[in-house]
Amino acid sequence: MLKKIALEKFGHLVSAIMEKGPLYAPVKGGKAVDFQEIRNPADVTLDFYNTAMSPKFVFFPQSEDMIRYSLGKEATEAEPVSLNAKPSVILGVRPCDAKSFEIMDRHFLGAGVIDPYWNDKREKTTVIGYAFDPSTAADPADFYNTLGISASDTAGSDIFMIRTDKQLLFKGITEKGDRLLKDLAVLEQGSKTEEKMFDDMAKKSSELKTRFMEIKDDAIARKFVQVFDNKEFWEKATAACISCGACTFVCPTCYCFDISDETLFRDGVRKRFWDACMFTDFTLEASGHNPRPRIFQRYRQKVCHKYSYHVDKYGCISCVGCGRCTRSCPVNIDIYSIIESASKL
Amino acid sequence: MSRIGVFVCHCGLNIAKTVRVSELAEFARTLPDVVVAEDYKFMCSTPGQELIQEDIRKHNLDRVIVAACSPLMHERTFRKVIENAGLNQYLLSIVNVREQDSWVTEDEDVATSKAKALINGAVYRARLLQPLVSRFIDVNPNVMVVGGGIAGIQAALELADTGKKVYLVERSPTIGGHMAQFDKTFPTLDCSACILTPKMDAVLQNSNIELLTYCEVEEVKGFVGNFDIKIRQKARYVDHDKCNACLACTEKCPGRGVSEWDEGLVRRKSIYIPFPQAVPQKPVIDRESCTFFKKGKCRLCEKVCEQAAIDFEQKDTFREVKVGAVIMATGYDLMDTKPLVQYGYGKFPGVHHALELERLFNSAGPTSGKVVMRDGKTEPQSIAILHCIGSRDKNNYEYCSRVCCMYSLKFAHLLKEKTHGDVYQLYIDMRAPGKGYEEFYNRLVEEDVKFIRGKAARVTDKTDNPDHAGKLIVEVEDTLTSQFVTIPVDMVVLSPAMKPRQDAKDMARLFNLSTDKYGFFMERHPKLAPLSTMTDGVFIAGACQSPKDIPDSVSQGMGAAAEALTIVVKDKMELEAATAVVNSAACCGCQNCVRVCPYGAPMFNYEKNISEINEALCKGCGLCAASCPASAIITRHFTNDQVMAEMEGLMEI
Amino acid sequence: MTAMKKIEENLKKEAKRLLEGGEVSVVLAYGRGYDENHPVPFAARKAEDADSLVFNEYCTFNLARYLPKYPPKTKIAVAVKAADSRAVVQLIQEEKVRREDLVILGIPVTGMKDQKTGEVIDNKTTCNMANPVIHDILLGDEVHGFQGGSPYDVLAELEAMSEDARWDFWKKEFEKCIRCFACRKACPMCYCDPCFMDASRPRWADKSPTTDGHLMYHLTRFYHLAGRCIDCGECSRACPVDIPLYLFHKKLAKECEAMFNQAAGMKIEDKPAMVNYGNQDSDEMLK
Amino acid sequence: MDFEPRILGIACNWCTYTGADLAGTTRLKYPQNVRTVRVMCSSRINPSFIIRAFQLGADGVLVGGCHPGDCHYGTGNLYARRKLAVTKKILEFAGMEAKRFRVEWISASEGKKYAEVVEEFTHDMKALGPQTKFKIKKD
Repeated sequence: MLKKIALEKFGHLVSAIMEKGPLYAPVKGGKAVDFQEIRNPADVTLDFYNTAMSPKFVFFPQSEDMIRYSLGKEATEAEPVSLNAKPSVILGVRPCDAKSFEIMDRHFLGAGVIDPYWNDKREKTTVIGYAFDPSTAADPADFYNTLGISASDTAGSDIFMIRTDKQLLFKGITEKGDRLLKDLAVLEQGSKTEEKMFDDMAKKSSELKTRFMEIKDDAIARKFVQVFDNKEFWEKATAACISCGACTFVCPTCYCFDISDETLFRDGVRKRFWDACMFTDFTLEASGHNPRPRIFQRYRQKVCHKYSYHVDKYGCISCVGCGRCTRSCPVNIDIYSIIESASKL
Repeated sequence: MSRIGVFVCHCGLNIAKTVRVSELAEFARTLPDVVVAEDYKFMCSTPGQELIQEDIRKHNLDRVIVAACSPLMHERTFRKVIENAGLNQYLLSIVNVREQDSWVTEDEDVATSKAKALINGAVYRARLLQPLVSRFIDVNPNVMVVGGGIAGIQAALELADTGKKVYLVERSPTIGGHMAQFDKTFPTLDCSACILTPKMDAVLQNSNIELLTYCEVEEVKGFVGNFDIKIRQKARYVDHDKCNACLACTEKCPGRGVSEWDEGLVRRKSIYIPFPQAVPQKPVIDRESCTFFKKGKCRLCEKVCEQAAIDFEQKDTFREVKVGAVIMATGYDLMDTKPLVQYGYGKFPGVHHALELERLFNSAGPTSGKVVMRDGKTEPQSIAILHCIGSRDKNNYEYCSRVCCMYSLKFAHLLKEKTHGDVYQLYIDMRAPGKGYEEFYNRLVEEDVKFIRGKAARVTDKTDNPDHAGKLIVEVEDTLTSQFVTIPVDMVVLSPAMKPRQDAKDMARLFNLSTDKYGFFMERHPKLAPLSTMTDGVFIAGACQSPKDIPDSVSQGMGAAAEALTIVVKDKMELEAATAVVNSAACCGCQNCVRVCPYGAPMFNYEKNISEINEALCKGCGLCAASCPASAIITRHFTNDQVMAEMEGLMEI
Repeated sequence: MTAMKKIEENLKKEAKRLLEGGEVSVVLAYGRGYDENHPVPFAARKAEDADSLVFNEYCTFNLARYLPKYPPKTKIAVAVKAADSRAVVQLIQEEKVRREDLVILGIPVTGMKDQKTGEVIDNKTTCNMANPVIHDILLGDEVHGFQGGSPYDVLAELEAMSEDARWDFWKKEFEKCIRCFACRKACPMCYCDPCFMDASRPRWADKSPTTDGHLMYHLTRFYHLAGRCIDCGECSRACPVDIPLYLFHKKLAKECEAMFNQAAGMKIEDKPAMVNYGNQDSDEMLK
Repeated sequence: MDFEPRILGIACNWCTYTGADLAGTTRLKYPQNVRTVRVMCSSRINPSFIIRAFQLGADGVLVGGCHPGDCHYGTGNLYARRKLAVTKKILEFAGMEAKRFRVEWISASEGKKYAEVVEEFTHDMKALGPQTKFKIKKD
């Protein structure tokens, strides 16, 4: 199914989606563009390369309440937070990020235990992917091609959106996507010409080149097992690392979280919230022992987890080459370069 | 989960009058972790203490909260109570619902609701209290007494008699203090020298007392049980080890200095002993007036000294003294009355202050005991004694100097005895609250002394009345007759305020004492610990605490000796366990603690790259903890989480 | 040859000389990143490493940040621009490094550029000094006549605001925080590890990223940097969500200078201001 | 009902806390809006305590210590003065009303001053109204 809308009517579409439920879309705030829940349709922008933060927070918020409790005289009363996500839409997701949702599904839904928090939101959300603009060169940090993703990849999207000079074209990818397209009366039916235009644009877009190297999931997974003990390599590669959590927090496929009870006066909440394997205290044990006290050990963990352990456990690399970790690194450490040099060892 | 007991004291009606104590206990029972809450008339009484102890056992309590008077009052008492019931003494929290609640509040609702918040804070804090182990340190058995007046002398003698070594530090060349200047003492009129000089001599003879005259305290380090005190021995220019006290030097000396002992009424030699009965009987050279020091030649004293004891090259020397306790008996200064221009002191030769008159009475004084005017021969025909000069005076010292009424009466009596003049007493109120004091007053009333109730307004030499020419005119409102009166007299005697020593603030700083707004040393508690100070191991006696007469100063000297003895009599003493400790896993090695600690307790371990705290030196102030960016320093009993929890409880309701 | 290129050449030359001669065991400078605009901090340990050193207008990192991690007595050469040199001075004051262990390679330079925006970094976000306050070797010609402007000019707008408006400003900024802690990790003066924020007793702020916790974290960190911040701007450049932390740091630097008569990292002989007191201190400062 | 501010007091054991006790022994009457935490020295006060107090909903924070130079520990309050001065600047620049944080040196003999300061500060806090900026909002 192909639908279309004139660019100048984009605001109407946004309003129409918002009538159906919460909409997450890119908003310019300060220097960066980021996904936000939209309050005012005019806030949405489609003029951006990619967002600073990944859209994973829509399904996996940075902080999420699990249990609310209050300390009583005799016993503590506790109530699990009920799951009642509203049907939502996330619009403007770049192909690499859309792909990340599929990868995250393997962890949150496919590991034998279904994570109810992720599942609740994921099920009820329609993802509208958005092809990279073929007239803008790929950011030098990006390397999604390496992970087999093209700039107009529809994997992970329910609907895929392409912008032309005058209009926006929407193609239904999944049933969920088609349903939404049907429901949005503000959209017009696309003609054959437009279908061709969509395909042309998609093709043009897919010719956008990011950094690329040939990697195979299994081979790279084995490679990192081999490289694991090469301390000199890791120390050198991560010498500049300052051990902040920027790379993991912007990453669309990092899913580590911590759980903590936070009480004020007599009321409290048990929450889960993002954690980062780059933090010193990530593996700190109650005894005071820390199995990964050194920065290179933590960085190695991050890379090996994504490129080796995740392949072993879930059958795919847990990275989409979106380039955010490299872009947001305060000291310009580049995971692509590390993988490249590791694979040459 | 803690098991907390809350005990609310009525303190008779002191608390119960404004705080609804049973409501407070009821409230406490609703709080999580509180297993028992009770109120009782006097928690500090034996039955009150037993109530707490019984509940500890019955309810298996592991934390105790007592809502009562200030922790500064009874924290120690209740610590003992719970310790005797088997609980660590630091598992106690005191809630101050008296001094900082019931006594300062009129409204019952307000007082009760504040008390609830305070208790809630204490419960939050109590949950996090940790048992602490007290530290014991060796105690130095020696004592230092600072000040060689009658209070200090008495304290030194008492302590020396128990066999303890005493360092008696005196700033001037002799001990004796102000009492040595007096001729007679009220109300018995016995001779001051006769009762004081034997004591001075006893000090000299006592082998347990090391007399350090012409010395000053320079620096104080350490703490109760182990003070390290640096003493400056001011240069005497006379080697006292060689001097045989022949005093030939003082006869030959051509120099003339101001006699401190005679209140400047006469001059003394530049090499001198302050007065004939001075202890020690060995001279010092007053550099200011010495001809050699001024002009570069003379050295007469050196020539006559057979012992070759004169040493013009002598320098100030320093020594360190270790003691376990200190008694401060630094006395008082008489207020300088010159700034009170209305009384004309310093302008009219006929105006004297009290200590000058004392010297005139004294047979060893400048006039050999004759009361004469400053010309040295004229006997005054009329004398007015003006009370409360500078004391009981909002512009100067608000307090009553306590001894002036009595010595003014003594003056009147002696003046009657020694002159033929009329004597006037100008007083605001006659204060005679001591044994034999009122009787002494009654006796004086019958001695033809003229009492005028009123504070003198002015002393002047201006008069329209030719009969009064050449006289000093004292103007006063007689408040009994409401008449303005002018009294022509030859001599005016001012009874000025007794004030703290000029350098009392410096001394307070050295020994870490609090002072009141005038500069008198503060006692730990006005009733229950009048001789102790906020600094453990430092005690106070005599007029350095507030104006006092001789009997009170002597009693305090004795009392302070007993207090000091309670410390130095033991080999070891218990110290507060609330010290700081470094969590080595969190220390970032910034050394802020090392930089700020006033006691040098934290040390940097360069091998481990972390700080470590020597607990023996730590006083538990917590400065290091607040300076530690990594919050790696734990100040026991006032830990970050304890303080924050208490804040949370206080702000909850 | 441009000034930058000359600095790069000198850097390579000096690094090689120092490493070859064994004067130092490491040279902290800049190396090639994944492209020209993204150099990386680089620790050269062998003479041949010196060839891969670079210097250009994007070499913004304050390398003093890496000094405290070396074991005591390691001989280190460190390349520093003006603000970076102040960080070195401050670290020497705080005894985190010893002067005698350092060879300070001073870089006099202006016109450094922000990697994200390409804009010239000026007195808005840094102290904007041109010449290092301390050096052993200068890698370029001392800059003369450069008017960097007052580092505190940028504060005027916030200072003029009402308290309520200022609160609204900061509330909005702090709400952006994602607690990645890049600010503290990029900061040359934040060498605590663990940081107070990592403590579990007490938990100064919620471990989860609540706005209240952000407030506690940032305000406390500003306090910890008071009198120590040398205004290099690293925290703000490191922030992935662009919180203008430099504004708060600058404000406190300005106040501390006024109150304590001492700017951070200017003189080795100074004692860190917040663990000190002065005879001229008065209660005025509490007003 | 009139707004009754909740004020957190932090007082040093040796001077201000004792001074507050003295106000009690002399039966001075003053408003009861200040709830005091006793610490050994004003230098113990971690600036984060102040921030925390406001987060807990304190309408004002009153810190009391010995007069500079009279610290029981010699120099503690000289350091405290710098710490608290910077804390005040932080609060102000973050947008907290400057008046809500006050430091006073009150000696053990100044019971009257303690009562007066509490009276005045309570009055100021009443005029300012509830503190809502830092206060943690529970949903």
